[in-house]
Amino acid sequence: MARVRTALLPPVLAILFAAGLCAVALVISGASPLTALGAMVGQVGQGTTAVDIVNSAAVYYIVALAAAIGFQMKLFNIGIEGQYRLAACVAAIVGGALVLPPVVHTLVIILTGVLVGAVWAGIPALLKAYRGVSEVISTIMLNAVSLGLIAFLIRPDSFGVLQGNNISTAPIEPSGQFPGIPTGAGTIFGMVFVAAALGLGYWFLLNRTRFGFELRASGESPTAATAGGVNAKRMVIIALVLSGAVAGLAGLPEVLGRDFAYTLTSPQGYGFTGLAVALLGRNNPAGIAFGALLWAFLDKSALALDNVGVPRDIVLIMQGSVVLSVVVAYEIVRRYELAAEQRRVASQLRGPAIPQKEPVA
Amino acid sequence: MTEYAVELAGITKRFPGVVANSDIHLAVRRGEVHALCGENGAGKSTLMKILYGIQQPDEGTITVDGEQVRFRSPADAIRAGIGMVHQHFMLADNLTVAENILLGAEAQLGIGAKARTRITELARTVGLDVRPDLLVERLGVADRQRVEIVKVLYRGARTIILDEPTAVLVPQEVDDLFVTLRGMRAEGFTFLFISHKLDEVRAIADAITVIRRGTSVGTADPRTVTSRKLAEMMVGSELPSPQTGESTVTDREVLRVSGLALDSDDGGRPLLSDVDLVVRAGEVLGIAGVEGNGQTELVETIMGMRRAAGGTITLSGADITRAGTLARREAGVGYVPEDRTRHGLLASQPLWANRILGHQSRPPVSRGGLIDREAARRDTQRIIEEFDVRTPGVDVAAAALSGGNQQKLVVGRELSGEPVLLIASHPTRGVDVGAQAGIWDVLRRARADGLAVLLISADLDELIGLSDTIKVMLRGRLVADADPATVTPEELGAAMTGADGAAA
Amino acid sequence: MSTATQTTAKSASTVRGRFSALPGWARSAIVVAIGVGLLSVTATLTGQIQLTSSGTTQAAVRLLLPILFAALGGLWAERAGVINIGLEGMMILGTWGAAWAGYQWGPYAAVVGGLVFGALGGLLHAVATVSFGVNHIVSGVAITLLGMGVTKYLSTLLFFPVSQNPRQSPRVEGFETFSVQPVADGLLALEREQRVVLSDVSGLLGGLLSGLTPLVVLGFVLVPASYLLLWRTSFGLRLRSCGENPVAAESLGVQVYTYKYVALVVSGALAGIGGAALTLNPGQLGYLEGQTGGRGYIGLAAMIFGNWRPGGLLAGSALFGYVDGVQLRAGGEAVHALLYGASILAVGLAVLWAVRRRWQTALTALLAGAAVYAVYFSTETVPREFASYAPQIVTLLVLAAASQRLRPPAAIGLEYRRGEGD
Amino acid sequence: ARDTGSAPAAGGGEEETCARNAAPAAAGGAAPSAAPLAPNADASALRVALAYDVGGRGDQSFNDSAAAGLEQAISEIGVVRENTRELAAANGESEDARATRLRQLATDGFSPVIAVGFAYSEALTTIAAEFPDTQFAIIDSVVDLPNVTSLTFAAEQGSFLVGAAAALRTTSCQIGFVGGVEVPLIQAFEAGYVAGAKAVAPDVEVDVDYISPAGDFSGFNDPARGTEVARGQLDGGADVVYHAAGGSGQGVFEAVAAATTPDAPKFAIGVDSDQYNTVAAPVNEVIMTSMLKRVDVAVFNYVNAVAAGDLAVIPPAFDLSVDGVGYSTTGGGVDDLVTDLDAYKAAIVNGDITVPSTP
Ligand SMILES: Nc1ncnc2c1ncn2[C@@H]1O[C@H](COP(=O)(O)OP(=O)(O)OP(=O)(O)O)[C@@H](O)[C@H]1O
Ligand SMILES: Nc1ncnc2c1ncn2[C@@H]1O[C@H](COP(=O)(O)OP(=O)(O)OP(=O)(O)O)[C@@H](O)[C@H]1O
Ligand SMILES: [Mg+2]
Ligand SMILES: [Mg+2]
Repeated sequence: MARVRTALLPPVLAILFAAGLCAVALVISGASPLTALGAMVGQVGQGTTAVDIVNSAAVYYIVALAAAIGFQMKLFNIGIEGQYRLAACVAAIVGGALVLPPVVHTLVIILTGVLVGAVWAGIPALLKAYRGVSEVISTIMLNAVSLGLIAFLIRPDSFGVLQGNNISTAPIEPSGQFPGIPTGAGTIFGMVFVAAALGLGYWFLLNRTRFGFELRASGESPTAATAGGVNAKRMVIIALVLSGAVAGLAGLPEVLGRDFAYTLTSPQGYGFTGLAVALLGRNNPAGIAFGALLWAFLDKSALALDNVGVPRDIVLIMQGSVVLSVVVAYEIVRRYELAAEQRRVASQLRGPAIPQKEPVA
Repeated sequence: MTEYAVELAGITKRFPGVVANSDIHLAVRRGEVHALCGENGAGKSTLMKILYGIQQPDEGTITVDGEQVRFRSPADAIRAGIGMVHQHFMLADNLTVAENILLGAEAQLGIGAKARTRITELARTVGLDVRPDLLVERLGVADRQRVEIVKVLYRGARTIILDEPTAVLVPQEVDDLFVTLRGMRAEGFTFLFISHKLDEVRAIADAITVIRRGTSVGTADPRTVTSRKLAEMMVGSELPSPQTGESTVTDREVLRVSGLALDSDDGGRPLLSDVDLVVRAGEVLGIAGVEGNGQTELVETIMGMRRAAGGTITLSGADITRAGTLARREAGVGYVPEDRTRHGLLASQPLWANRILGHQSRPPVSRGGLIDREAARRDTQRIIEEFDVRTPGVDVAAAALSGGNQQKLVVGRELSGEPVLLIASHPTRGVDVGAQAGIWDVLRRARADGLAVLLISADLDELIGLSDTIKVMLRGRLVADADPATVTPEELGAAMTGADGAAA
Repeated sequence: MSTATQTTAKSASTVRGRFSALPGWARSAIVVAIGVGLLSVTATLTGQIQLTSSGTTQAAVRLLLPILFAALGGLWAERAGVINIGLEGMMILGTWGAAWAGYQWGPYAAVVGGLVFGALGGLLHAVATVSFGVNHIVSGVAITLLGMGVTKYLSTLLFFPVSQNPRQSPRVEGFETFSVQPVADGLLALEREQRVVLSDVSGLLGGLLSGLTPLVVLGFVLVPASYLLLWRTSFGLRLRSCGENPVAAESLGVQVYTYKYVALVVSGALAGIGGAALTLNPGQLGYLEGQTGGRGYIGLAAMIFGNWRPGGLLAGSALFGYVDGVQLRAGGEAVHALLYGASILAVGLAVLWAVRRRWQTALTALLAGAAVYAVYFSTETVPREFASYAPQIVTLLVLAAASQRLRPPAAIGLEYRRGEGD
Repeated sequence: ARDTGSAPAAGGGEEETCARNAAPAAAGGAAPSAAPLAPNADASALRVALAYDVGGRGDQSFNDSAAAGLEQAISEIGVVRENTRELAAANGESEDARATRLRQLATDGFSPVIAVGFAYSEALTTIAAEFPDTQFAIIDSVVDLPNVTSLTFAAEQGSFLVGAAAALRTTSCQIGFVGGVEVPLIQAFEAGYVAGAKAVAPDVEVDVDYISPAGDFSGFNDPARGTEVARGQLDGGADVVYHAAGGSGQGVFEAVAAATTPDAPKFAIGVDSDQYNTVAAPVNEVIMTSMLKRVDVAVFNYVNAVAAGDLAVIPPAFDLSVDGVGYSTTGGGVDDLVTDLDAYKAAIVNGDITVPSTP
């Protein structure tokens, strides 16, 4: 019970705080926060917005899981952006070039994405493990390089196809597409379920397997993990590569469920969203799911703000302040809990002052 | 002028769950060395931190030179002429000696040539002989200690707190330090001196205050009091001592290290060279050495945390030189690291998760790559009962346990899974007397059951008391053997510094 | 428990000898001289005159300026022990503040405006990381998000009525440029004479001495100034001690929180000036949404590249700005010529290491040089897609080759709380 | 001391004269002036919506041009301002956001809905099928559905004319082209420009540079880098620079303005709208002309055609013949070239010259 409270209280407080902040900003700019809120909530019922939220949340969920795998080891995979885009591009090229029986075709495309993401993340992984290059820098640089690589691959004289004024990869035949679930208002990507399964897999991996234990141990204390027989270099490489592999999936829901090709106008910026959502969800699969939905809701229903004349940018402020206030709230609660735990331990062992050599950091 | 340099009256300090100091009284005369004795966690350091302004007392008063003061920060204490050499060095490795000394005291002489001259002067009085622009990371322990003292002197402190300054020093270095202290006492400096080594206390102190469980229980006269009497005042009961009893050494070799060498990271002097040793079942092999002479590296190389540059390590006949740490653990090596918070525990994880660390590939806590949480919980419960770990349960975070209980948990874990070899590095460091006795007891029992133990300890009494054989380590080599039945701590100390000519 | 001292650094520099016995400025001078020589030779042999033209130098200066300010901002924060990945956000705030102040009161006000807005971002980072112990990266990411949101919001609110464009400010007035005369003209005249090597050297140097603005001067002055302030004053000593061992610093009466706050506010202010540098860029002269384009991150990278030192981060930003300038001005062919220069450099390093009897390293360098030369020889140009990202690729390669000698402040990124040391 | 001017052209040698072809002898001497596509209708009943691309109204580029078309419809054919709505895209947004935007407009009863920019083509294909009774239009792309009108432009033709103007104006026989992002849309500008320049002066050297490669849209939004590209071309000897770089174009103008001196003037060519009018003085003095892509003409005519109920008047591409593209004369920068340019225009219109749309 207390655990649920400490898990839920901070995000609720933080969202309220962030919403309050935005309300103030809105009032200053002369708009009514209530109108804005009403428009955003009302938007969910409009057209395919509800389905879009679910679909986008699935994408955000995947990128955030990728980020969270890194975070478990205190690795900051800023390169998710480049990894998912390159992976989606190459997977689309492979998918468009191949003719295979239905399920196999889809699987090959997905595996290609996973592989490309993993390989692209392997570069910073190796640089970190063997050359000590901070993954923050190398992934920032590689994000740029991946743009160039994509541009090169998608050139009409490489693998690109001119589509009017757009360039895209060759379209993927229906055999390679991932069937979705049509609803009255839009089609839910089939890969939404892949994302959910990934979440379960992530949870299982982290909490139930030896690998997950080693990953968390390395993140918590690299020195203790090493003494406990965890190979630090190997963990760095595996964690980053795994993160890249998951990131490699992030572009595919849209490629396999809607666009059936990778184009110049394929979306960008999920990498940064992934970091933010993972932070919001505190690397916990359920928390990330919640964060992804919140983020997707804010993104998608922001479209309604234009209709009521409220600056859409208020949503960015909301997102930024939510991330910050969530962690501050958790920090405050954590400090409180730690002190409470110390008190509890001490009072259960009543008697003389408990010798406690190490002050608890 | 009053007779007391410092008077603490009725000091009380509470931490969450702990009353570290309660109604402590302490009066220090000017120009004396005043020793503070008490077991681990008695509250000595806390009291000193209060005097130095790092922490604020909940109750009580501080009087310096007859004037009541309130220290809000160390800066206030420094201004009142109080300096402190901390139990753990407070040095920034990546700053130079001069920078470390000048930090916070730049206002006095600036940070230029004048300041340097003054540093060199002070360095001479404490026997520090290094260039002021050398990085501190290049200094040995004794020199670091001297830098700490110069730091205090530079600030013009007249009352100097020395919190366990001798813990990391060998007897010869302790003697050097005492020479310096006596000289300074003659010049009118006042010292507050903390040590667990009661002989030292009796040798240097003019007065002793004993603290037990957070309160001052009385004072003693070092000229008349015996170590045993002091210990009894501290503990409130009789002092246990490390004794092995009859030999259980067998002739079955468990660990053999031959020709082991380890290069340093920066291409300097090798960290280990030509190390040969054998540990047999039922034997405790003690390694003596001044900190920084390669014991840590030796242990970490045997554990596979560092890669040997040469030589072989065999465990029960199998060559494990190339094996990883986990493989070595699986082959039956237990490891009690010297720094449990850094190498032994996952502070924010529950106890049962800590039980898994190092055993993540073995039953009962793990099967086929999967973690068995229930089994881990059960086995943690077993350790708690068997090793008397005082905790409300297996689900609390490791950080919530006291140091001694943390250490017992680590020892219990490392003795799980039927190890054949236990590497114990300073197993009782920072552990209070009661827990200390418990750990000694555990080691003795395991040895009787045929466990081979490689013991590293800075506590020479512990080393002599527990070991069947002692080897002395100096500059990365094993330079001498000693028989624990006959050797004295002084002789051992001499060998450890190379003063006996062993390190030719 | 002092977590700070536990991070022992192992990467003490191994390359010693006469070179490292020289004072710092002399070493930098030698490195710069080698670089200039190398480029001059490359330009002469490949005929790519843009590699050493004064125009390229000036482009490099303009391109490196925002990065340099951001990197200096990173230096201040990280020397005080706080990772600052929020530089990008602070820079964004700076661009907006500079434009807002600039279009009302001119370029000097723009600098101040950028400074103030950036500093606000730094202050927020300080509140989050120092007072609330929030993970430094989390706070940085959040500040970047906030920076984007707040500037967009404010632009809609304040710029739109004037510029009719919610994404852009009205044009602001830039600084006049000036040159160091008569040296600059002399060098430029020499450059025009097209003499082998000589003209190249004078082109590179002449470019540095002309087309200056107060902001360029400020940037270059802040490098030695930061060095003097951080390494030669007691203030700097205290600030750095917070990044090396805050517990020790506190025990000596250093107000660690205060210093971290100061460092972060300065850090934000510098990043904000970096934003102002973009706003006042001669090609821009105003705020444009998204104009930072990740330069804050590049600045952070340049700072790490430069081993958390002012001279080093200048070198990192200069490398980035120079390669960017070259590729923007002269495209793939010039980048291709740089490959030639790289192979000469590799061979030179191989010889150097061979002299020092570091055979393995020498061989690696030689092989790398041969590989690069093979690529140079077998291709005509670098495709535009890759030439565009040459700065990033070069930075990555240099880091991969040299990063093991980097030495971050020991207590960086660690949470520190007052009175909890031991 | 102040800089006296720009760095000297590293190209060196004094102006070699550029051999120039004579302008084609046009049939009527002057270009046919396009008549309005259709007489003004009454559009007061229409609810018109515009879905802009990234940047939206105020981008001083083609979004603004589209807005101008709407303004014209409001003032000339009675569209009621309250019955219009304008929405803009965000950077890097996903397909579904674009679809939602269009759906919103269609659901709220707007018809026609005009999608500004090729990025909308996929989304529009979906939405137009969902709302068969709504009229849609898309700019810069072709969507083959009965209720969608494709408004495309022969940007290469307009670019041909400004290329010719550049070749006529240059004294160094070297001109430049700065593209924002190397996408097909912009490559058409390049192709026309180069062809126009070569038609005038076969020996003219054209520097072609792009700020960023395809997929990295930062090239449209980075004046700081745009200015360096232009400076590189100017320092290399070019004296006329044409940009098709969106927001980065500002950097090109600034570079040209900084390089120009009374005795060695340099010129810039704007794009999409008449940038002499939109760029702040004094920088706009260097803009000799702008290639006009009359999105406003297309939008206005389209709205007018919808009001009249006759979409057949909309040409397959807005080209020179309907004044859908062209060049501007504001500022008088090409007054002396108008005759020649009009001759080329006539030759293109009557098919004597075909302009390539890919480089
Ligand atoms: N795939 C998933 N999607 C959503 N929620 C999940 C998923 N897997 C697990 N969860 C939920 O996540 C939460 C965390 O699981 P659990 O309580 O086992 O974690 P734990 O081992 O205590 O680890 P931690 O301390 O990190 O929370 C639970 O509420 C669980 O129901
Ligand atoms: N910052 C703190 N927060 C919580 N508890 C603390 C803190 N500092 C000290 N304590 C607790 O106060 C008690 C006294 O600690 P102190 O460090 O003063 O002991 P000590 O006598 O110096 O022991 P040792 O001989 O091991 O150095 C211990 O139980 C310790 O755990
Ligand atoms: Mg103590
Ligand atoms: Mg060029």
